Amino acid sequence: MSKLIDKLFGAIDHVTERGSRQMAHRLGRRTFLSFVGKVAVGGAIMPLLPFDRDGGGTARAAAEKTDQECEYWRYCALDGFLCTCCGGTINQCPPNAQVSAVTWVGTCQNPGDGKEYLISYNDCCGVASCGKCLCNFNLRERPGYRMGVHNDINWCMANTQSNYHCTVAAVVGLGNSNG
Amino acid sequence: MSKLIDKLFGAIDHVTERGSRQMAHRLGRRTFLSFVGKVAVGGAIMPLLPFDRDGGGTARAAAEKTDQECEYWRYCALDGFLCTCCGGTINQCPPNAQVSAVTWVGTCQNPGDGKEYLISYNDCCGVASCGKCLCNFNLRERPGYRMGVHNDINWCMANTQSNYHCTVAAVVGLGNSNG
Amino acid sequence: MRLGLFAAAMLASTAILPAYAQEAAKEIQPEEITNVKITAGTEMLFSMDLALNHVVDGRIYVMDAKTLKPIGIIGTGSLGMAQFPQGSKDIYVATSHLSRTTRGERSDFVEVYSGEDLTFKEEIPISNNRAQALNYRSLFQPSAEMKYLFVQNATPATSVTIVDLAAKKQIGDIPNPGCYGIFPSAKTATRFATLCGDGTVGTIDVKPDGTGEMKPSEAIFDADADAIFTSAYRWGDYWVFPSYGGNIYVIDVEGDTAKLVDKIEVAKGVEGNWRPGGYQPLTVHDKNGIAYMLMHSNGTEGSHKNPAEEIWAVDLKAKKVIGRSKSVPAIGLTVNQGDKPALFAIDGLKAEIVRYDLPDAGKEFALTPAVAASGGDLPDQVEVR
Amino acid sequence: MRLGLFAAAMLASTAILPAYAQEAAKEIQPEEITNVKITAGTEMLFSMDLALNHVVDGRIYVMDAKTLKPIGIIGTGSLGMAQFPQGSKDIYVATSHLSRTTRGERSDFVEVYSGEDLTFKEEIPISNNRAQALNYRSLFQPSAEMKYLFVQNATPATSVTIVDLAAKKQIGDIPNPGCYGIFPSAKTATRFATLCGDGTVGTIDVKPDGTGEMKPSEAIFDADADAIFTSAYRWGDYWVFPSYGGNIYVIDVEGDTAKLVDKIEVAKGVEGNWRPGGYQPLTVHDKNGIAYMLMHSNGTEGSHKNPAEEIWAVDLKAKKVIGRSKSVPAIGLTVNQGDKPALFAIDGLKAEIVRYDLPDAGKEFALTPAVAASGGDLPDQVEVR
Repeated sequence: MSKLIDKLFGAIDHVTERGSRQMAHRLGRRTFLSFVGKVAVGGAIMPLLPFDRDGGGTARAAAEKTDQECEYWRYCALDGFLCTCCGGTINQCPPNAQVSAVTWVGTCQNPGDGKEYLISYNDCCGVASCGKCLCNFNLRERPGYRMGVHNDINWCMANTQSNYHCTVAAVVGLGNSNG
Repeated sequence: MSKLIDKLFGAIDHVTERGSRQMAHRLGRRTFLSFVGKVAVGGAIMPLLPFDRDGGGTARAAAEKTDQECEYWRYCALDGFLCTCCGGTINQCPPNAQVSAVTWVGTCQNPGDGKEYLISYNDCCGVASCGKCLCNFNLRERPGYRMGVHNDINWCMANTQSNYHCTVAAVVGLGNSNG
Repeated sequence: MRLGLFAAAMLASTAILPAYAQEAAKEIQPEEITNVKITAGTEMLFSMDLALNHVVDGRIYVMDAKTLKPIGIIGTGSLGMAQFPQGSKDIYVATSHLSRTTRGERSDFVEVYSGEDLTFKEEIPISNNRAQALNYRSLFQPSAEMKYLFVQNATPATSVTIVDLAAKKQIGDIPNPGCYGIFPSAKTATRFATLCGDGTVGTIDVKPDGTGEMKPSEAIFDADADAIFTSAYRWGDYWVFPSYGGNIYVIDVEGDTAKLVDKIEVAKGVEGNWRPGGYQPLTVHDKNGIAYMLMHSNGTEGSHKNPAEEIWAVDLKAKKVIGRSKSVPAIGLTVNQGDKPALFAIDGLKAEIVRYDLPDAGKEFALTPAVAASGGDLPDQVEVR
Repeated sequence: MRLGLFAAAMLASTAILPAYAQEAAKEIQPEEITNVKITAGTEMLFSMDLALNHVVDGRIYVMDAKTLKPIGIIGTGSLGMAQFPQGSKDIYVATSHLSRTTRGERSDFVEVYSGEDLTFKEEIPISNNRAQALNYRSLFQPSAEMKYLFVQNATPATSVTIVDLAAKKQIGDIPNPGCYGIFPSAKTATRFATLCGDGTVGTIDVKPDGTGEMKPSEAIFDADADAIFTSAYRWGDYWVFPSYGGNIYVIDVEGDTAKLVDKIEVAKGVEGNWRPGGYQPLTVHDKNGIAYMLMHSNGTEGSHKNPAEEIWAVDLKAKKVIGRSKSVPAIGLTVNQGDKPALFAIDGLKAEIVRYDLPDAGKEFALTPAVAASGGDLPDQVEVR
């Protein structure tokens, strides 16, 4: 875990420079990490996520949507081009696009198991905008004063290559929207 | 006339640098000017062109096309966005776009009087591409080895602000295509 | 004539031009190629096009506000913001350029364009941390008296760049952590407010050295239950905000800390669960004190960017809806401030700007569709001056 | 996981994230976010998109040649040219970038991208005079043995930039006045030919110091009566050109001066006045010696960019048309060079790439439509490797 944190902090210090370093300082390193720690390293040995990644099987039967369609369940708070239409996959950027260093999140219900999952929407960066499969869903999305759930901004902002290309939607935890 | 030529040569030397200066030198200044002189300064006091600039009146009645349509007679060798759809007119660039320093030409028949006219297609330069009224006609157009009648290249190439915005179509002489 | 026929001239003798073109010159007065001049006093409509498919090449489409005929284009780079301050003749753009178009080094600037002929005038370098966001009017604002320009930053840590317009340089970068959007004071050139995720509104006074501290207000809104949109309009000295839940918050930012002046429950008691939606869901005609809102029915959590079905007129003094009208599926709305007011809406599906004429002051609310024109690939803000 | 949740993490404690999200972390293995790896040996299709509506933001859409499923995008700046040399693993782009996206200083480069993962590798500065043109394959060509890259310039005076690939720098700029297009020798790394407006073909031998003189051939074509297209393909050591009038010119550029090897009158005697048209109207399957041509009927002066109605197969050895087939309205065409040849056409109206499977060698000509996919906004060149 400390290696992960070092990597995270190293990268943050590097890419977002003054702003985020100040912020981390202001909030305190412990507070800063409390959330990431839980999500990133919780239950590290679970072998598989409880749903089909390509939207097939149970999940797809229920949702009837593939991950190249805006209505696919993971996209409940995604605003952007689906990387699945741009040479990427649901959680992989196209070959030459940088994974964004920072993200916004959504909490979406998987119709396959009825559970809610925390979704990290990473932009893929540094390549001309993909232009395919533009989607816009905004469940629990808020303006920039709730930056972590705001989707009207370029989340490649902290990358050395800052141009927006497309967006992936990775499951990073179980969610609980309380309704 | 010498003032015009000075202006022309000054600009050429400035904007196209080595290439065109060498070319002018190679061809000889007199040869270089023989064509421009005739077109630019011939019959300097004729008050009006023999057709309506907006495509109205006789010309329009015959052609049934306005200068915001690709089929308007002056556009017989134009490949690009009509400036008439971008805030310009048939022979005026939009307010903030530079007139191109160099041009290609076409010879188009005006259905209003049945005569052929030499058309200078000037690109307007230095502003994001207009994107409206894309037209593509190629009467007597030839590849780049006949550069003066080639339309698949950015004719803002010799301007300090080289981005392509849109294209005007000015009558600069009577034409004779020999059919 | 300008330099028109250079190419033809230069190349005529080398078989590059066909013989017939070399013979072409006859006794005729060639047309001069010049630039269109914009008639002084033309009311202009500005459609800000995000151009997301080519996000490095955003632009402002400038049109005649009366006819929506095109006047010209101003390029705004990568996710640039624009401001058209009333009373100014200039247009301000805060944007980013990459050294190799879609890759390479990022450089941020405030750029100044002439509102008289749309030409580029100058650029002021700013730090490379501005929020590269959709076009929200609150992310780039001038201070009172045009002393400063304020640029919202996000790295994602938030701060505000202060540009001194007289000195033409950045003088500060003041953190507004947990907060977003800039709402300048109408009277105090050094003061602006910002919306915060805890429901407070922060007030920042810029010191001469470009520093400043944020002073929170009392809690004014609830970001979970009734989040405020960050696209707001002025009504006199107040700022007017719509909320996700269908309310209007009137906020006074003139004092040391911000104060809620009024909360108007616009949609309360109306059948159909109507809510505001879009990127610029409310505008205010300052003189008449009427807010116009983009409203959609069957509103739910997450519907806050849905296009409008109706436009509602709300009398801010009487605190009530004074009219409703069908609308194109609009996602942005502005109103001109003259005596013959007109609304300009962004049709989010057709990517068009639509002009609706409004009745004269005192007459009953009604919308008269006038003209429509392309607003670009993906317009997300509309302004008029 | 990478750095995924930084924003959420950073902002969770300041009321920027709602409470439910802070509670969300549970016992679950988060998905890692990585990059797709391209399977080694994948045959790739490259659609070059002029993107004229956003001309600074041209791109290459890279697809799997078999399925036309997207692999990725390479940005090509303002009117950039690209080359995918057979046998090389790299992709070369010659392009221009402006310092302020659509305005400011112009800088030209040869850029090198990896054909294995499409990432940017390096850039070589070149002089700012390259032809900013539609995508024509003859405007940017590698020499034999990949010793040089040749870039066609136009100011509008024409010259050719010589880039030394080992030294990674420009070593010369050789005038080819009145001429245009680059057709390298297959055997001599220092030699290339160029088409001239007087109907000759010039041959230039690049000296070690980057200079060279152009030696004209005898007159080979008539630019008025039967102009040659500048988009040509190789057939063995020859270059094969279509002409406006419906002929194929086979030209040998290996010698000191170029020579016409053959002129095949493809459309002669065929009813309907068929002519080639488009931006890339002919391609050659090298091994089979078959040229495929985009043909339209009722050809006239000025119809040379018209989209195709049919694709014709021409046996270059037998000098005759061996088949005709209906086509999408294509403006560009290429063929892969393997034993299972397929044609890839640009549908100029739908802006799509269409794959047609070809019969095995020796079988009768027929086109089997296989798949189609978007080729961008305005694709004007298609290549396969």
